[in-house]
Amino acid sequence: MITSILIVFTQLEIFRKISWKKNRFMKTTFLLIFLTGLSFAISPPTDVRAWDSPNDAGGSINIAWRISPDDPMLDGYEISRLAEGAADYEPIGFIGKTRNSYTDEETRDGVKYQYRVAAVKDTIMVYSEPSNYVQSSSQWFNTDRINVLVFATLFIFLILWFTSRAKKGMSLFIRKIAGLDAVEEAVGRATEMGRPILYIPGLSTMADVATIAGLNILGEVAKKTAQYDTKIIVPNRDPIVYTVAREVVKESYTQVGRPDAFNPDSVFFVTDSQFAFAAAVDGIMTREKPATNFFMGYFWAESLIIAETGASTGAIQIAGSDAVMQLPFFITACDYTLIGEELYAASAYLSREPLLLGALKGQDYGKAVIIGVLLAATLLALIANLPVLRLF
Amino acid sequence: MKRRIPLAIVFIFGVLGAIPFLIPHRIIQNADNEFRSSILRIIVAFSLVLGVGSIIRHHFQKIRRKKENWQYSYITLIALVISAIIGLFGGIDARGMLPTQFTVPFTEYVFRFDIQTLYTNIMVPLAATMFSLLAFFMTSAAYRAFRARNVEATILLLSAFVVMLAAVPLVSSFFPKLSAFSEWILTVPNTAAKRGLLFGIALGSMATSLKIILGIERGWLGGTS
Amino acid sequence: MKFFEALMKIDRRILYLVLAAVVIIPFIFPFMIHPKAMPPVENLYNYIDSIPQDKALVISVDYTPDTEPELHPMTIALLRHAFTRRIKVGVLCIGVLGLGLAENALNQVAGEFNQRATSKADSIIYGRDYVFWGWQTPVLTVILGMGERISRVFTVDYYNNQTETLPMMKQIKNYNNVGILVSVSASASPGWYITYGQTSFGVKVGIASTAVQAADWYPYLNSGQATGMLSGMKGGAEYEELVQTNLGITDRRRATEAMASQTSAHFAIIVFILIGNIGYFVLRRRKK
Amino acid sequence: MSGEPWIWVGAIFTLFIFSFLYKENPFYRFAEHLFVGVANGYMITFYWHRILVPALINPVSHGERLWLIAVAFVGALYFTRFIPRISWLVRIPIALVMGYSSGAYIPRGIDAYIIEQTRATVITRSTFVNWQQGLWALIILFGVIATVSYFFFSRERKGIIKPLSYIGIVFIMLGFGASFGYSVMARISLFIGRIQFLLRDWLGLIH
Repeated sequence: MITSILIVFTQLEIFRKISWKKNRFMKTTFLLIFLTGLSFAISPPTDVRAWDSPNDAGGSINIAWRISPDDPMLDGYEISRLAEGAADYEPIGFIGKTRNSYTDEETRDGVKYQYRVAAVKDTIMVYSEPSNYVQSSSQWFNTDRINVLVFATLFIFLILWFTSRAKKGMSLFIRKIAGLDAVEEAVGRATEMGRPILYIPGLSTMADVATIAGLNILGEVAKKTAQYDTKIIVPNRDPIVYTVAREVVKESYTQVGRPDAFNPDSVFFVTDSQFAFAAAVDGIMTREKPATNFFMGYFWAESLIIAETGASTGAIQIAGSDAVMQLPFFITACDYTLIGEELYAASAYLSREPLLLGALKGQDYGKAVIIGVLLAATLLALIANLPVLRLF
Repeated sequence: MKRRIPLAIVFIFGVLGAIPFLIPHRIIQNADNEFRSSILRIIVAFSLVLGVGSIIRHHFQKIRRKKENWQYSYITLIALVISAIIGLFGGIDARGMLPTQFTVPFTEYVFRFDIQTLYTNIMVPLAATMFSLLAFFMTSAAYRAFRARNVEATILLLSAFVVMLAAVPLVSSFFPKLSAFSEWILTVPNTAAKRGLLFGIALGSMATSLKIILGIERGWLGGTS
Repeated sequence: MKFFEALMKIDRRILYLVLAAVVIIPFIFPFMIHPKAMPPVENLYNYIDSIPQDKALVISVDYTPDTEPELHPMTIALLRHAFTRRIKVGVLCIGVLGLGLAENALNQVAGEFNQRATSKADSIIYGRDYVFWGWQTPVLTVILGMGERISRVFTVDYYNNQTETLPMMKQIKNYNNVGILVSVSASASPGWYITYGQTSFGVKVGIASTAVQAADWYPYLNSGQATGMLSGMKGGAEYEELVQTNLGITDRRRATEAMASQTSAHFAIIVFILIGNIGYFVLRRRKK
Repeated sequence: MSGEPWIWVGAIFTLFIFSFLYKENPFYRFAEHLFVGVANGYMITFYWHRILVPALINPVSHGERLWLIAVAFVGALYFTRFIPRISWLVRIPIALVMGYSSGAYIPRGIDAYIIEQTRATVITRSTFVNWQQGLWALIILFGVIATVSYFFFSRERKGIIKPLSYIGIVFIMLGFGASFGYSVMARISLFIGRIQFLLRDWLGLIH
């Protein structure tokens, strides 16, 4: 490397002495020697190797090489390819210096290719040794995604195992949800004060898991209002949810043996417009002055209006939602809030419905697996310094 | 029969949806691409029928049964028909068959009513203002409802105070310490809490997707009869 | 105690008037605030600044008129940044209601540049410097399709040109030619780009989100799945500040303009929460 | 004061919606119903021009890919929703779309939400590039475990789970507080945006 710099330096010195005007012929020949001299100075990249890109749909080959020792002086590298049976190498790509890999994405599967990489400086190109022969092909399984397959099969097994056990009627333990004591106490308070209970099963449709959970809890609350003969008000925003809610309340009243006490007008459809519904509920709250408000289901930004008016009427408010965006308002404006999955757990706990129980248990064990993996991987990484992150 | 066919379809296409992620082979990838760009796209386009259809039916019923505020349903139906005609025949960039502008006589003012003008001058003001009402509801809720009524609500309000103060540019330029603390709350405890919630939500939605494919969850069947 | 009673009984509409006044006054006596960029904003700015010439910045306009005031200034700032740096821009919408806003933003910023442009080289030409792919549905077809070939998902662009024929599309074929995809969103669309686009094709995703959702995206910033984020109007103002100080763009900055009102409104809300809570504790102690 | 009539239309509608603040009234109801109408007209336009025409009508009218007609037939089954006797047929297109979307979600959801997020939480020696980075990573790991254990329903809250889930709720409240603090700014900026429209574009008081 140093010798090449010395050669260049001396040539520059001589070149400077010959003034350009006087001797044009001498100057041009000297320039040529000077430039070719430079090419001796560049050494090509070495150890060029090529292999079929893994886990792909074929049609692409990876090439890698060790960069030329003169890399800082170079403009970059040009990659050229010799197809089986082709006459000569054809350039396929150019890449900046310091880079030592390239992907050729226009290969035809089944054709043998050979590559070579040229170190490039202005017009000078110095080619490397040709690489090994290689063919591109497409794979039937993506080995990078084994971890996804492992977790998926594990999770499917957990869900199926617990759902089938729940269906067979085997008892699946779920701890009591703290929020449900608050429900018991809130209904009792309304009965003492002889004032109605307001229950909103969310503003979403039947397809929403939170609405189904909200209706399950409505069934339980309706049983209590039937026993204590307390008035219940259930405004709805979705026509289908309205019809289901009315069935749920009617069913609860008959289950408790008080079918006559069920007043069909207590469950009604208001409007499907978000803010008009909120305004209508505000009207009910200020007129009827319910002692307890329940908001169980999925809510959007109108939750702000409803929770605010309820708080100002002095009612006890219990909310439950998986609408993460609205939970902060419920938490500050309501006396008790079921957060996200607590809503599903509460409805599974109350309804004992095998479908809900099975899924909930499956997810619980899924969480246990995640915590287990987190702790195990961290311990292995810290103590034994194993390259744990390659697992993910 | 009314149940078995839909459940079979949901299972088959559930598996077809999952496989391409694990099998990169060209045949599977081409089939998946073709399915997505032609079959899925056309069927989902037709699903608009469900949305628009149920709105039209809802407002028709409101008019027929003279429910409360039924007169306003006329406005929705008329607006829908007119804007659809302007859009369908006037074309997206007003190059359609139907002319969507005219020059007011005796002036050179060109009154345009193509779909983009309707969008910018009717939909934007209405929707943006509807949501800006929230600023007012937030203000009155701040005064009347946001109470530190228990330990959890107190922690929430304290954390909210720090982030709220730091979100105000004036404060964060005078108190860089405060905005650094707010950034810390967002990048450390908030990340931990939201990641923990994310695991729960992800497992929940995956369990739901799984139950739909395996035919355990049939709510979506009943809901449509 | 009378004072506390009155304090607790302020009518809702008085509060509304106070908020309206507190927001309008700073517009009458404007004082410009120059917000200092937070790390997520700076990361996004620096990454976009480093996009090589052969890659494009893709902006997914995933918001509707509902949140236009908060997110539109971000789209405008991103476009100004890309056009100044001569970075190719592709714009699409996941939701149909975002199309009109995307078109307004592109017309406005292209107009700003073409007014100042002197030659064909430094003006912004449709098809060469930017393409408006428009909207397609469903989400899966769009996000997964763009990993294979963008012009197959958007066979025609917003203006009904054949996408293949546009000069820029010769170079921008799929996610491999995308420097970063910024989802300007009021919904979960950044999550979809990460779940579908990044897992299958490794595309870099940037987030420009409403402040309501900003806190929920921090786990993705921490895990590196998201490369920077603008959150809320303050994030927009910070990006406008970076665009102005680094690139000398002096066109109107809607987000920064609102910072004064933002400041006064925040103080009003904090005062209301304090009054509310003080009153609450005084009355509770008296009840005991 | 703006001379453009459309700006006046926008301003009047803005005031109609703001009238809701006083109380729900006919102006607000008119504006809201108008919005639902125009929004649906806008959607019909784009579904037709940008999806059905390029993806279905153009190819079929040119005689290519005639099997698309069968696909269109399956899509048309959505219409049966409004014909009582055969309304169950609507389940076929719904099943197809819902099945494929659920299937496509599961593996990618696992990769993006479970595996990537777990990888980002695991602590290795390289995390301790400086003590601060390491400490924050430890707090995040501990916070994630505490938050997840709060939502654990298969065990009574006894033993280790009791303190863990209590710390979990503290983390959750810090997280919600952060969202709450930011959302105040979000709601305010929407109102500021409308004031900018009214004062500048309509009244021209500010420029």
